[in-house]
Amino acid sequence: MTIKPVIRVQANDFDIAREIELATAGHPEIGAVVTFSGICRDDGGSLAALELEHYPGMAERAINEIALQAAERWPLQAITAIHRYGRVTPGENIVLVLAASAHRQAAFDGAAFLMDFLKSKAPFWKKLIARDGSDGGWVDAKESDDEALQRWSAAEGFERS
Amino acid sequence: MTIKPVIRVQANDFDIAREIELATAGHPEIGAVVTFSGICRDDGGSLAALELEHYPGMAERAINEIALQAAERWPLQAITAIHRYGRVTPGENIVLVLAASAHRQAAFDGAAFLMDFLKSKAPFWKKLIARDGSDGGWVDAKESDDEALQRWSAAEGFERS
Amino acid sequence: MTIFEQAPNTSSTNRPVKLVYFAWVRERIGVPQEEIALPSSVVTVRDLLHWLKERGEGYEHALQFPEVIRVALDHEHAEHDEPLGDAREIGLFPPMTGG
Amino acid sequence: MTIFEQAPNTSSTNRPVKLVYFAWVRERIGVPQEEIALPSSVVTVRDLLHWLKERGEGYEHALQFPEVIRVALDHEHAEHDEPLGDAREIGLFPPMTGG
Repeated sequence: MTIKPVIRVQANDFDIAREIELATAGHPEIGAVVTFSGICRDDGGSLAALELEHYPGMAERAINEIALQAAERWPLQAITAIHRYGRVTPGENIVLVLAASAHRQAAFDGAAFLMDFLKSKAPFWKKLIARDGSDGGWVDAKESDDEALQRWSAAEGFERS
Repeated sequence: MTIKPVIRVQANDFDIAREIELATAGHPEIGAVVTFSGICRDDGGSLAALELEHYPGMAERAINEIALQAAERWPLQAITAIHRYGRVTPGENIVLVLAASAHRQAAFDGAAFLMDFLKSKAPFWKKLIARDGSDGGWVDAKESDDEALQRWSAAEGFERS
Repeated sequence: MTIFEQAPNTSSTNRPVKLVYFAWVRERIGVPQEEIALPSSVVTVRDLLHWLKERGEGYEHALQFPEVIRVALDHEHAEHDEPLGDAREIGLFPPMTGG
Repeated sequence: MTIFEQAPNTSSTNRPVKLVYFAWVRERIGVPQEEIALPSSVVTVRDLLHWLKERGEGYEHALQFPEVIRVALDHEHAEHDEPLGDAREIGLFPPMTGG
């Protein structure tokens, strides 16, 4: 199946309900939609905002490649990935990933795969802006995020309909 | 942590964006929200509708128990599960499951666990209504749905933050 | 609907229970629920299924393969070898197909 | 900003490339991007990182641990032992922290 992933890198917020509507419209074979939204945490009240930097051009391309890999691996009818850039305050959305399929497991796996790869393979960086306005430094990459990728190259796990 | 799952069994449709808003409001520690929506497929055009029957009282109770189990197993800040009953036509929502956590893996696992248990442990049944108005019979339980539950009692898999 | 008078083997009865049926179990038995006085010989879930099966054609059709029937005692899933205990509402239904 | 004239070891140069920097690599080097003519001795990604590191204090600070720097050739991730080939735009950045 050829699907055309919807990939957007934007400063503005997104509307999850609208993205689900767009992704499922005209696909009466879709029975399962999984969305992941990543939200800016407040780090116990110490964080004023995140400043999200990205590599324009490469970011869209990298996410699109990840989405196409997901579409090859699972029978997905729709994939959407939206990542914001610029300043994001606690409680605001950072990222949306959506995977739709006839069956639930493909939708869950597709969305989890997309997020794992997006976390450490798409060119985005987060800087912390502290409550007092000071630069809180760049967020360090987590080893656990790299480890998260490894399960997708190991045995497939749960391939059920 | 004590969380109070939001469980609803209702005839009407639900609004995913609104449910995410309700689930995350007042929880600045939430960084990840996973939603699963189950949608009525059209079975290649042959299906006019599903008639969803449930066991009132027991349905809510069974889903609530599953949600509390999920909350014990993963660090979740919010859980929502809404299941519709009555007539649902292709393209319409049947079920919503939402799990929110500080970290993505707990949110993904919590939502997948809820769906797996809801599928074969919550007292709902689906009858097919064919295009010509005739009774298409009751949907058979799938063995794969029972198998899906087994992974949750096996070794835990991917417990990362 | 109360059908105390129709129940066979009622020589020594327990308190009445409410039986509720769903999906094709309901369709085949022909009523969504009924009050029934169980004989004291009916102790476990399995006893109940086999005893009910003898009550007529609809029951026979619904409970032809009793092992596939799921049972809830006062809204809690119960295995077939569990005693009915003092359950007041007993639900009988096919394997669930929600979600 | 074009800084052909500042580049050391330019005795035999290749075509100029555009270098783009992100996050703390950008902050430490002090410019978001620059055009640079690479000497022909710079063949692989690793060669580039070590050569750049010698260009001044900012570069030294940014590329102190070259092994952690991620590199993209014309928007594609590249390993450190890969040749630069005919890449026109080379991105240098820390490990990514999106999502």
